Amino acid sequence: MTLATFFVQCLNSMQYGLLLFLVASGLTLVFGIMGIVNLAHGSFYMIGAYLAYSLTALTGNLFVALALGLVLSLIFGYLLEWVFFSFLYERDHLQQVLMTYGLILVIEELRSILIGDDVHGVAVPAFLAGSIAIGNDMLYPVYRLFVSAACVVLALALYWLIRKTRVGMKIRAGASNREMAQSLGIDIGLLYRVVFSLGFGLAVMSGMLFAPVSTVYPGMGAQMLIVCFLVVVIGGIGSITGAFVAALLIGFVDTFGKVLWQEGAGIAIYLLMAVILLVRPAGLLGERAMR
Amino acid sequence: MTFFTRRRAWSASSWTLFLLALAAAPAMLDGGFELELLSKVMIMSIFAASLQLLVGCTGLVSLGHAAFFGVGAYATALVVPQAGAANLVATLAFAGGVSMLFAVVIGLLVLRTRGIYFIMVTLAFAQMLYYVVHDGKGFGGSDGTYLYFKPVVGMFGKTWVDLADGRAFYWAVLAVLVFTLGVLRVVMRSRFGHALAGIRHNEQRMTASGYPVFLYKLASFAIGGALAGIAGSLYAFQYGFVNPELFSWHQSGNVLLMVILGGPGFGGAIAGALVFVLLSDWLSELTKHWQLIFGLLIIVSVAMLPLGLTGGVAACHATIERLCARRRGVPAKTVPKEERAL
Amino acid sequence: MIFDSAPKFRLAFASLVLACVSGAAQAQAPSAAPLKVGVMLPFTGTYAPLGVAIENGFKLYVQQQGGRLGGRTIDYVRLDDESDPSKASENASRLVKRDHVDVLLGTVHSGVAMAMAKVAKDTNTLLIVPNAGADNVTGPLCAPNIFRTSFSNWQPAYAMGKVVASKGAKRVVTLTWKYAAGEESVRGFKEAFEAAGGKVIDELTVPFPNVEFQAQLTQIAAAKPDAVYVFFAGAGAVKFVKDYAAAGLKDKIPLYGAGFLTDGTLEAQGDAAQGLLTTLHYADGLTSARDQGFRLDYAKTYKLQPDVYAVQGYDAAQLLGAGLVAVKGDTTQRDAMVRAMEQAKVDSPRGPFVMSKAHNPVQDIYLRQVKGHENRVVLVAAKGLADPARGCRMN
Amino acid sequence: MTLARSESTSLRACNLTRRFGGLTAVNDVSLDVDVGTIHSVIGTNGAGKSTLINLLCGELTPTSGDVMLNDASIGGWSQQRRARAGVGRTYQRNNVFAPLSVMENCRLAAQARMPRAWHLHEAARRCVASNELAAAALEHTGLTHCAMRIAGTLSHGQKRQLEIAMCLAGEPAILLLDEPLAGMGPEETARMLELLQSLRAEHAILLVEHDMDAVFAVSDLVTVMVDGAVIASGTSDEIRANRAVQSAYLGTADVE
Repeated sequence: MTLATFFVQCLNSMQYGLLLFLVASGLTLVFGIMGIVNLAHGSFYMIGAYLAYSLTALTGNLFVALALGLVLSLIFGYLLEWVFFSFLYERDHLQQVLMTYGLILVIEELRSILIGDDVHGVAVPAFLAGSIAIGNDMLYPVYRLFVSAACVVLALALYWLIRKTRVGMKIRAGASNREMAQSLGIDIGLLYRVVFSLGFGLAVMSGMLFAPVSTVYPGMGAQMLIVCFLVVVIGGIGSITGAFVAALLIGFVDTFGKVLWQEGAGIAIYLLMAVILLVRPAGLLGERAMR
Repeated sequence: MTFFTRRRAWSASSWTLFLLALAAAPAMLDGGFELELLSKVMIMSIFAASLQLLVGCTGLVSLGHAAFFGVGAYATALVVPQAGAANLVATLAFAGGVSMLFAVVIGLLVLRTRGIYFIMVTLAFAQMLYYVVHDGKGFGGSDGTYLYFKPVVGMFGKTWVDLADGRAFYWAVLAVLVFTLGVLRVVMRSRFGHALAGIRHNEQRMTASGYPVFLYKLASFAIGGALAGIAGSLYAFQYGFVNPELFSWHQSGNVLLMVILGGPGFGGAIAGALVFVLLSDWLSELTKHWQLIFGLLIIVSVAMLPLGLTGGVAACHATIERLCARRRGVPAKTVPKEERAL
Repeated sequence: MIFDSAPKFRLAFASLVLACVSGAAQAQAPSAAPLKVGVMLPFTGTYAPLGVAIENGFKLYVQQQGGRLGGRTIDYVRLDDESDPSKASENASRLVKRDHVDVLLGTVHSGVAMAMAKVAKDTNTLLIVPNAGADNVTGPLCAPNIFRTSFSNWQPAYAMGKVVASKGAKRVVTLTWKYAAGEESVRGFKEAFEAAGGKVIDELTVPFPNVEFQAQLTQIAAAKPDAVYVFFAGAGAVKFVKDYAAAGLKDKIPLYGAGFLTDGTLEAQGDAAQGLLTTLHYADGLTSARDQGFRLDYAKTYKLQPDVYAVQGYDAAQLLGAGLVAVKGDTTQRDAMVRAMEQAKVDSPRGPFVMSKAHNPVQDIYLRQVKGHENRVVLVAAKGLADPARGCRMN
Repeated sequence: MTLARSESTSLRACNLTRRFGGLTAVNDVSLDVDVGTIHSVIGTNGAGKSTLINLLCGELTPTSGDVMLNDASIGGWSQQRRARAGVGRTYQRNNVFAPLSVMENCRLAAQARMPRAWHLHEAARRCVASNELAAAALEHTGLTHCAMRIAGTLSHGQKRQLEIAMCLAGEPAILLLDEPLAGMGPEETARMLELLQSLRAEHAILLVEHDMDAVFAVSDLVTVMVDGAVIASGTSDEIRANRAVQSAYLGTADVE
């Protein structure tokens, strides 16, 4: 592998990792703060992709679609939490698994009824459609770089939100101790609703952002879900930073796995997880595996 | 006290009735398909019961249990002779052993985690095995591979029963189901089993009392894995076809569904398996969007029956009893706490 | 010589019989119970559109025959296989053992088809595979009661191997998902291409159904081969074609593929697919009257443009018809029926084809080029190409 | 594994320190508990008493320092190993198997140290030895009459007793009792104190408690902790007299 190729591969790893982070961040947020295991997260990602498809078809512009989608998703997430999740916190994880599993089936079927089972492409907005030369034998699509940039921005925004704002303070309080937060006069119900719709929004956003690259197809959520789980497991429950590191790590392992060890490319990331479990059961930045 | 003895007597008799009904089923069912469906129900019951040992008895919510089902199936597919029938008992033992081995190795890793974490990690390991058989050499690849002959029951090369006949196979499966339930019952009434219950209710206390909790969990995981492997082996024999999809996380999800919907106890697991298989069978005939209905059913049942089917039944039973009791002016019996706690 | 003429003679005879029977059939039909066809196809999930097309094609032919094949009306028992191999065995045996279908039709997904073949073997039910290309089905698993009216993965790939070699490419990189269909396809391509003096310098794979191709694209760009051969379908096909173009490789390194790369995916692929060359046993712009007639009827009946899948379904019905006609709809004469089907010369919209010894079409493979939303035929890449049917121990 | 209860049985904390991130919960604490004595540890909430117990029984690992059992270092032992070696504990908050019967609670505790734990063929209910131990423990704590009740349905006081019973069922040589009197009424308290007295002879008891009168009534030794550190240690009278203690602790005792 020449140096140039190596760098391009690193670039590939980065931008794949960044996307993973964006999808997984919503998941780890909901995990860490609400202690809810949400199998439907992948489906949320799919919803995003299909939103991007139908909204761009409607409005003709991806960015209008993005804006619209963000608003929609926040509202929808808020309602979703209210209808399906609000009574799950006291229940044990089994019930949550069951509920979210049911959600997957419902969402998948609704998708097939409303939009159908065809594969769709989403057009890249004109001014991002180009590609720039990297090295001398390969072009790199601008839009992918744009997505990566967007991921970084969103990551920073998330960090700022959680570390620097009042909402973030409350969120962290709620995460560390529910009773304590309540005694501080935080409306935990509302907080959870907000956090959930935030997580939902992140999933949908990532789905929409990546739709032009990933194409839109049935069952696209399931794959994503499992990789997201890996991100969370490796990163450590509820640790956004951990998720970030883990996502990039997986990005690299996956990309170079495909290049250097084709036979095992499929299992490379799982082996990574196994190793992490061996040395750090709580994940890279997780304090404890208990939750 | 009388309550418990009465309950035990009641459950014992109902178990016997249930098993007898299963044994008699071939006489009533003519079509080969119904019989196949019923043996599938029993195979899934074994599978679900093996998961119940983890979820219901030890408090380990595994979302990767299909891994061991698949291992059992593939172990069988790879070990049976290409020409000629395999010995059922030997093959089952082998499949169970291999699955147990996998369960121990995987358990050593996944049992280092808890709760949500455990759920995700088990899922990931199942997925890993999916890729191993899907991409690995000598597993028949993505299209799967065949078993050409149904097994026989016999010893020293002598054939006693040839299971090529649908009914014979059905009864063989029933026998294995009974065996499984027997094993699980023995395990659960042993000190080991009680310790598992203790771990489920209060791991901290068990550690404080001096139990090597990790070992106990690992043992439970291994037994569960072995039984799941046996179920997988039976599945492979019944359909003569194995495919990587056996490892897919939908399988894991479905069996967990059976367990949770069914409710506490191995009876719950079986009830869950029965309802799941028949319901999905029936719904899928009804409409091509059956999964929508199914999903909604799941959601509703979570909202309505936190104790699962048997729990729901028990609850109704209790309410009725209470009402009758009130009419009679006798203090009502409530469902004992054991049943509440899953 | 005799061996040559025998089929022709039998064929003539068969068509004669057809002529008489079709009349007689009408008379005797009411007495004859309807023929049960178990249609086991994907009606949900990614493959749903394929399943629908196949079913439509099949029904179209039956309809054209006045709703009867060999004098028997057809009863369809539909079943959605969900492209899920873990349910396939049960579903297939449901059709055979509960619904007692006379014929199994299906399916798209190779894994599911394997399960169906197993059931068909065990119960000696007639099975017609209208799509799944797994080489095995007409290879090691071949059986007198199993027919295929579509293709084997080997066929289009082999044809493409010759084409790419003829275009003077010497060093080629192949890329596919790491699963049976892809590997079979690549094997077929390699066989022809290297026989013609080319060299496959690298066989890249991506874990199935992973659709993140950047790593491989980078490798391809670095390797600078003369050409790239890929096997992808559905979402993977759409995404790969777009990524390949976006990476600026489309104009640098010519991309070739088995036809599914650009079948039913053009709307989603957009400009990225324009000009791509693929090989398949069907193409747009075939000038034969047969094809045009078929397309017209199909469009009229279903308000849809037919595709290769519709053709495969249509031909499945034709093949079955040939068999039924020969035995006057009496399916108990299985051997005679099978013989007739083996001898049948199916007048397919794709162009006439006959059955190989292993019951796979011996057919022309077209080289097609993407123009707009069509795969226009360029030339016949391989005339009367027969699958080698390796491992088939039939007759 | 099991440890014969000899006169010399003793548990010693040597300069135990435990930090959680910033704060030091237990700071260089040394004390010993010997058979035949009740050694009480008192201190304000958050003084690190429970943490100390967790360090002694092995639920937490110390940041530094060691634990000695009969002059043998057990600092590196896991909790269950220490438990099987005779270190028993109770919890500040009731920590019983709520859905199980009282008897079953104790049998589980007793069973922990039975040999042949892996003999699956024999039913737990028929395990004579553990049944006897459990029965004895119930007898000792006066819970025999409600052996068959579901633990969750017991009164608070009874649960506290069950805590002790479960601890005893494991035949520990050393008892680490975390506020056994918490939330008990006067007569329950009295009964509990009797129980402690009766246990003194055979066990080494470390008692963490808030109830001053109770502590001074039963303790042979009293150690006072403030902010994780020991500020005084001695007999009840010495502690009563100790200025530092009065200012630092007793003054604020009534507040909680």
